[in-house]
Amino acid sequence: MIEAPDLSLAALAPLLFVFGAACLGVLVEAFGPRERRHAVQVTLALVGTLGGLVTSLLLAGEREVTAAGALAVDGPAVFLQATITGLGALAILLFAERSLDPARSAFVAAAAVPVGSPRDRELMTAPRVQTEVYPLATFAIGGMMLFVAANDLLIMFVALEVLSLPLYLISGLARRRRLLSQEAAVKYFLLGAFASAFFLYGLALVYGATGSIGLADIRAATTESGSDVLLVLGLALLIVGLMFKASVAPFHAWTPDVYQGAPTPVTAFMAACTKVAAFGAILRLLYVAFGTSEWTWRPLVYGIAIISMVVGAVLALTQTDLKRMLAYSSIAHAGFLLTGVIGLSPDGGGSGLAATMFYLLAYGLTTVGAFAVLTLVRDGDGEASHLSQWAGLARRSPLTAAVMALFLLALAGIPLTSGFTGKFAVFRAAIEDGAWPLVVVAVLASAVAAFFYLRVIVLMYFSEPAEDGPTVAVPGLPTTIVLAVTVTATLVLGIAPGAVLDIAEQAAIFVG
Amino acid sequence: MDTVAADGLLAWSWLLIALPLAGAAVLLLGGRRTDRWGHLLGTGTVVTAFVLGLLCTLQLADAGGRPVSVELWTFIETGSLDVPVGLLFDPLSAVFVLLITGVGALIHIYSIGYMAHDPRRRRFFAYLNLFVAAMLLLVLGDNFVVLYVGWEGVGLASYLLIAFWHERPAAATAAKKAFIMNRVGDVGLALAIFLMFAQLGTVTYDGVFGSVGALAGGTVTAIGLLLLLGACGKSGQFPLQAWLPDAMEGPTPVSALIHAATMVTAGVYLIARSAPIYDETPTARAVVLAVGAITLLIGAIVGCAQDDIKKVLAYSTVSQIGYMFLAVGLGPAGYVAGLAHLLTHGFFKAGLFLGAGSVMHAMNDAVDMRRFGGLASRMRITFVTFGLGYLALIGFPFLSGFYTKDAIIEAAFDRGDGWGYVLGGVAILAAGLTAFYMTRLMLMTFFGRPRWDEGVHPHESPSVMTAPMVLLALGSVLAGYLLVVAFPLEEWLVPVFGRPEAAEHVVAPLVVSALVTVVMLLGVASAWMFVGRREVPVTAPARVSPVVLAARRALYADTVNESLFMRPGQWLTRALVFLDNRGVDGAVNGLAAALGGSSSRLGRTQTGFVRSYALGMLGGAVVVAGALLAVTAG
Amino acid sequence: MTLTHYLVLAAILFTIGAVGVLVRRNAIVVFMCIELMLNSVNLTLVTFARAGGTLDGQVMAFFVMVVAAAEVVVGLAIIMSIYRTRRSASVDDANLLKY
Amino acid sequence: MNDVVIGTGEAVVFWILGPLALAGALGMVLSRNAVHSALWLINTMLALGVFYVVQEAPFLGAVQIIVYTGAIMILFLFVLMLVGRDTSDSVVETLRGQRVAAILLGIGFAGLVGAGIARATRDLPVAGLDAVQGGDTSNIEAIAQLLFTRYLLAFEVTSALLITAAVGAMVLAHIEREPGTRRTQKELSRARFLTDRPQTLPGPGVHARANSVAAPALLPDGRPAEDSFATGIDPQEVDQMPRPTGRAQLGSPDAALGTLDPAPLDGGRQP
Repeated sequence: MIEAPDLSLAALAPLLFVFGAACLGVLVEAFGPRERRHAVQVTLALVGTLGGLVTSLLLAGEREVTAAGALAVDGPAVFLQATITGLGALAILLFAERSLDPARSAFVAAAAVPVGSPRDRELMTAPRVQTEVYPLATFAIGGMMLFVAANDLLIMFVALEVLSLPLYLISGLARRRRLLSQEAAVKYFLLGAFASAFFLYGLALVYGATGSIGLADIRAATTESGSDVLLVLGLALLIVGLMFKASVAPFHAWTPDVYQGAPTPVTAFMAACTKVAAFGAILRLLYVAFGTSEWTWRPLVYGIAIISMVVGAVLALTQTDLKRMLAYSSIAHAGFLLTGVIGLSPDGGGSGLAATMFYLLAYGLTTVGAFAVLTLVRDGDGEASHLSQWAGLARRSPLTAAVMALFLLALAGIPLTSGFTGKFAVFRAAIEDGAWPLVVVAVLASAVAAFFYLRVIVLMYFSEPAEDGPTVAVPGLPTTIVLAVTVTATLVLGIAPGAVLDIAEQAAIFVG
Repeated sequence: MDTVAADGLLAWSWLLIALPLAGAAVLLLGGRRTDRWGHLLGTGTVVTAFVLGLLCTLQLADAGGRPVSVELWTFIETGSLDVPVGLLFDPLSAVFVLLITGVGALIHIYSIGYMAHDPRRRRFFAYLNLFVAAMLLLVLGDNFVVLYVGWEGVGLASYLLIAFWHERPAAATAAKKAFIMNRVGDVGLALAIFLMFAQLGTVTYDGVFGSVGALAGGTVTAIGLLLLLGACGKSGQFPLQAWLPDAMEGPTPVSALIHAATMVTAGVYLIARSAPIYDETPTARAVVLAVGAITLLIGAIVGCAQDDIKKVLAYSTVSQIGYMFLAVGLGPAGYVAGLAHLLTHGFFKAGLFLGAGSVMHAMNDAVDMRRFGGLASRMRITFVTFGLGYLALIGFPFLSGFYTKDAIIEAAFDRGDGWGYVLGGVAILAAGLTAFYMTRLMLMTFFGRPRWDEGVHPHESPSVMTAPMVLLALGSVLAGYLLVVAFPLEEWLVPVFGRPEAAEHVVAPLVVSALVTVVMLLGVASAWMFVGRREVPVTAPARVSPVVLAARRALYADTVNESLFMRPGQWLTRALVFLDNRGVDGAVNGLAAALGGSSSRLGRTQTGFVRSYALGMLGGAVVVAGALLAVTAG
Repeated sequence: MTLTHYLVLAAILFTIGAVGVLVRRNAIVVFMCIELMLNSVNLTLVTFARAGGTLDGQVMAFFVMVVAAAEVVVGLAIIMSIYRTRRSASVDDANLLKY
Repeated sequence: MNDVVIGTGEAVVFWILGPLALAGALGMVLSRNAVHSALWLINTMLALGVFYVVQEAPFLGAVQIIVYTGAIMILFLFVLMLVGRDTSDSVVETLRGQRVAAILLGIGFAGLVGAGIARATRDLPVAGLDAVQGGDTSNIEAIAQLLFTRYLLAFEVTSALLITAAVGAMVLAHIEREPGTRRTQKELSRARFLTDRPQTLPGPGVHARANSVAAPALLPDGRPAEDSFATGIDPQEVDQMPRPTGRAQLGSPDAALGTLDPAPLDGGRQP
C-alpha cells in the first residue's frame, strides 16, 4: 500500500496559480478564437502572475517543508517568489505592448514561417501574434518560483529545465531581426543544455557521496563526515550549472549574445527574473546544503565574484549597443550580488541574505524599466539600440531621457536610487564578514561601471541629435504602467528603503 | 556634541535643500515652456534659500550656537542597520550655508546677464540649482552617508556644468577628466564610510565621533587617509589637482561658484567636520599638512606660467585651497584659520572669476591675457572690483586675505618645531609667488598698450553682471576684518571645535605680518620688473632668448635677477607644467586607455562562436573543480 | 571489477561528450554529444543507487530521461527553425552576435 | 550493510560492453557524417541499457532501449534526414586552437573528475538493492512507490516540461493557414486542369546533388526548372556535376547538345 505524501495546498498555492494559468493558456491556444486570443492570453498571464504574487504575499511568515520534503516554503522562498511574480507581471505587460511598433508587436506573427520568405514579409505587419509566448512565459515564471523553493536537488533540476525551456523558445521569437533572434535561441539552448548536463553530473556525484539529494540530508552528511572528494566535485559541478543561469563570469559568454538577440521584452524578463531565480537557488544550495562546509566554497565564490565584476565592468566600456551594454552590466551586477552571498555566515546570521534579496528586487525593477525605455526608442528598423542613435535624445524627448537617466544612475549605484541602497547593503554585509578586499574591488569596479552608464547620459543630454535619428514612440498603457511602477520603485527604494529592507531582513531565515 | 531638536524656523531648514531642488526639477522637467522665466525661478529659489539660511543662522545665534538636529526620515532601519536621514544645523554648517547661498545667489544673478544669449540658459540654471541643492545637502547632513549623497550630487552637477559647452572637445575632455579623478576620490570616501560601518556600526557624526577614540590607531589612520583621498579628489589637491584647471572649460559663473568658492572647498569641510577623527591620528594629520603644503607651492608656481586668465585663477584656487588644507592639517590651532580663509577666499575668488568673466564677455570670449591690455580705462567697474579682489587675494594689508592668510601662517609657525618653520616658510614663499602671478595678471589685462584682436571693442558689462561683482568686492574688502576682528569666527565656532587654548606665539604676529607684507611687495615688484615695464609679446616666446636679450640690455641687476631667480624659476615652472600635463594627465589617460584596451582585448574573446563559449565554460568547470579540490585537500 | 569501473567509464563518457560539444560543428551532433553527457550521468546515478541501496538514483535517472526527451523536442525544433532560414546546421555559421 | 559481491558474469559483460560503449562515444565525436554519429551514439546507448539491467535496474534498462534509443534517437535521425544527409563536417578546424584546447581541457576534466571519483569510491561498499526490491516488490513497483510519494512534486512538474515541449514544437514547426484559404481537392484539381500543364510538376533534376525540397529540378541545360520551386521557400543553389569544358572534351555528349556555354545557375532568379 502506498501512502500518499502530504501536500500542503496552501504552501503550493502560488505555484498552482501560476502553473494553472499557464495550462489554461495552452487550452485557450487550442480552442480559443484567434481574434480574441491575445486579450485573453494577456489577461490570463496577468491573473496568474498577480495571483501568484498575492498568494505568496499571504504566505509571508510561513515556514514549512512540504511535498515529502521536496519544497521549502520559508522566508527567502516567499520573498523571492513574490519578487519573481511581480517582475514577471511587469514583463508580461511589456510582452503585451502593441502600440509601439508599426509591426504591431515585438513577437513574431508565425514563428514557423522561414525568415525572409514572401509569407514572412507579408506577416511583418500582420495583427496576429504568436500568442503562445504568454503561456510559455508563465511556465517559465512557475519554474523560477519552484527553483527558489526547491528543497532537493532533483526538484531544483526539474525547475531549472521548466524555467529554461520556455526561455529558449521565446528568445527566438522576435518579429524584427529574426535571424539574430533565432541565433540567440540556438546559442542559449546549446549552452544551456551543456550547463544543465554539468548540473546533473554534480547532482549525481552529490547523491553518490551522501546517498540523498535532500538539501537537509546533504547538510547533515557534510556536518558529519566533512567534505570528501565526491561531495566537493559534485558541489563544483552544481555551481557551474547555477552560475551559468546567473550569468556569472566565466560562465557568462551567452549573456550578451542572447540579451542582444532576444526580443527586448524577453530580455527584460530574463535579466530580471532569471537572475532572481538563479541567485535564489545559489543561496539555498550554498547555505542550506553546504552551509557547514562553507570554508570549501567561500574562496571560490570570492574569486568568481571578482572575475565577474571586472569582466562585466571592463567589457561594457567599449560596447556600442545599448542592449549589449546592459547585458555586460548584468554580468557585473552578478558579481556584486555574489559579494552579498559572501556576506552570509553559516549559522544564518549576517545580513548577506537580506542584502542579496533586496539587491535582487532593486536590480530587477531597475533593469525591467531600463529595457522598457529601450523599446520606446525606435527607427524604421525596429528598436534603435545603437549608442550613436541615442545621441541628443534629451532634446527629442526630455521625459524619456530623464527616465532612462534615472535607471542608469540606479544601475551605477548613485545615491538616492535603489541601486545605491542595494550596493550599500551587500557591500556592508561583505565587510561585516571580513571580505574587505572584495569590497575594495567591488567599489573600484562600480567606479568603472559608473563611467559607461554616465556616458550614455552624457550622450543623451550633451550630443547633437543625428539628422535622421530615431523617433521616440508614445508608450501604450502596458508600457506606461511598467515605467510608472519601476520609476516609483527605483526612487522609493532609494530614498526610503527602510520598510523593504526590514521585510527582507525578517524573511532572511532558511528553513532547514 | 550634544544636539537639540529643531524648533521654530530651524525645523524648516530642510527647505534650504528642497527649494533649489524643486527649482531644478521644474526647470528640467518643464521643458521649453519654462524657457522664458526659468532663469528667474532658478535665481529666486537660491535667493530665498539665502534669506532662509540667514534667518536660521540668526535663530541659531540666539540659541548660543547649540547644534540643532532636524530628523527627516529613516533611510534604512533594520535590526542591524540604522541610517537615519537628518540635518545638522550647527555653526559650522551655518557658515557654509551662508557662503553657498550667498555667493550662489550673487552668481545666479550674474549669470542672468552672462548667459543671456545662450540658447540653453534654462538648462544652465537647472544645473546650477541642482548644484546648490546638492552642496547644501553635503554640508547640512548629519551623517556620512548623507554627506556622500551630496558629495556625489555636486560631482554630478559639476560634471554636467563643465561639459555644458560640450560641443567644444576640450570641454568634453575636461569633464571626463574631472569625472575620473573625482571618482578616484569618491572611492576613498566610500571606503572610509564602509570602514566606519564595519568598525563602529554607525555613520552618524555623533556616533562616529563619540566612539572613534576606542578604535585601534591604525584603523583611525586608515579612515583619516581615505577621507583625505576623497577630499583631495573634490578639492583638487595633490596628487589629484589636475582636473581643476581643466574644469575652467565650463562657463565662467560655474568656475566662480563651483570651482572656486564652494564645491572645491568641500574637502576642507570634510576634514574640518571630521576633526575628532583627525585629532586621534597625528599620522593622517601630517599627511594632510604635506598635501596642503605641496599643493599650495605647486599651484603658485604653475600659476606664474599661465597665459589663460582663467587658468591662472584656477591654479591660484588650487594654491589657496592648499593653504586651507595646511591650516586644517595643523589641528585645533588651524581649523578656524582655515575656515576663515575659506570664507574670504570664497568672496574674493568668486569676485575675481566674475571679473574675468566680465573681461571675457567684453573681449569676445578670449582668454589669452597676451591679447588683453589697457582695459582699465574701458571697463572701470570691472577694473575696480577686480583690483579689490586682487589686493585681497595677495594679502594687501587690512583687506580680507591679509587677515586670514596671516592667521594660517602664524598657526604654522606656532607649531614651534622645525616643521613649523618649514611650513611657515613655504606659506610665505607662496604668498610672494601669489603676489607675482596676480600682479602679472593685472598688468597684462588692465595696463599697458591694448593688444586686442581686430574687431574687439571692449565695453563694460551690463549692471546685472556688475552688481554682484560690486557686492563681492565689498565682501573681499570687509570679510577679513569682520570675521577676524569684528565678529570673530573663532567665537562662533566654539560649539563645534571647542575653545582653543591661547597659542603661544613662537614668532610675534606683527613680525609675521610684516614679513608676509614685505614678501608680497617683493612679488609685486618683481612682476612689475618682468612684465609691467616691457611690452608683452602677443605670442608667448617660444624660447627664453628674446626675454634674455631684452634683459641683457637692461640693468645689471636684471641679469642677476634673471640668472638667480628667473631662470631657475622658469625651469621649475616648466618642469611642473610638464609634470602636470604629462604625469598626471598621462596617468589618467593611461588608465583610461588601459581599461579601454583591455576591454577590447577581452571583448575579442566574445567571438560569437558557440563552441568558444562552451570551451570557456568547460575551462571554468575545470578551474572550479580544481580550485574546490585544492581548497579541500590543502 | 568494482563499481568504480562503471563510475570511471561514466566520467570518461561525460568528458568525451563535453569535448564533442567543443569540436563538432553540426548543431545536431553537438546536441547528441550533450545527450551522451546525460547518459553518462544516468549510468552514474544507477551505479550509485546500487551502491547505496536506495532506489532514488534510478528514479532520478528516469526523470533525466523525461527531461532529456522534452529538451530534445525543443532543441531540435529550434535547430530546425534556424536551419530553414540559413540552410546550414553548423553552429559556426550562427555568429552574427559577437564582441 | 552486507556487501554484494560482483560476479564474474557481470565483469565479463562490463569488459565487453564497456569498450563498446567507449568506442561508440569516440565514434560519435570522430565520424564526419552526422548519421554515422547518431548510429555510434545508439551503440553506446544500447550498451548502457544493458548495464542498467545488469545493475538491478531492469525497468530503466528497458526504458533506455525503448524510449531513449528507440524514440529519441530516431527523432534525431529524422531531423538529420530533414536537414539533408550531406552535412558532413569538414575536417578543418576553423577556430584557432580550439581542438587542442578542447582536448587538453578534456584530459584535465577527466583527470580531475575521473581520478577524484576513482579515489573516492575505491572502497565503496555495495549495498545492493535486495532490501528495497526483489521478493514481494518488483523493481517497477518500488520505483512507482517512490515516484508517487517522495518524488510526486517533481513528477507533477515534469508535466509542465512536456507541455512546454509540445507547445514549443508547435510554435516553431506548425505553419497555420489563414482561415478560409484552404482549398478543397476538387478546387485544386479544377484549377490545375485550367492551366497549360495538367501533369505533375517536375521533381529534382538529374543533375542535382541534393534531395532537399528546397533544391529545384534542373533542366538539361543546367538552369533550374521554375516549375519545381517549392512554395514558400526560396530556391536553394544547387551544386551541379562538373560540366565539361575545353577542346579536349568536345566529343562528349554535352557537346552534341550544344550547351557548352556555362549556363547561369540562378536561371535569372537570383534573390
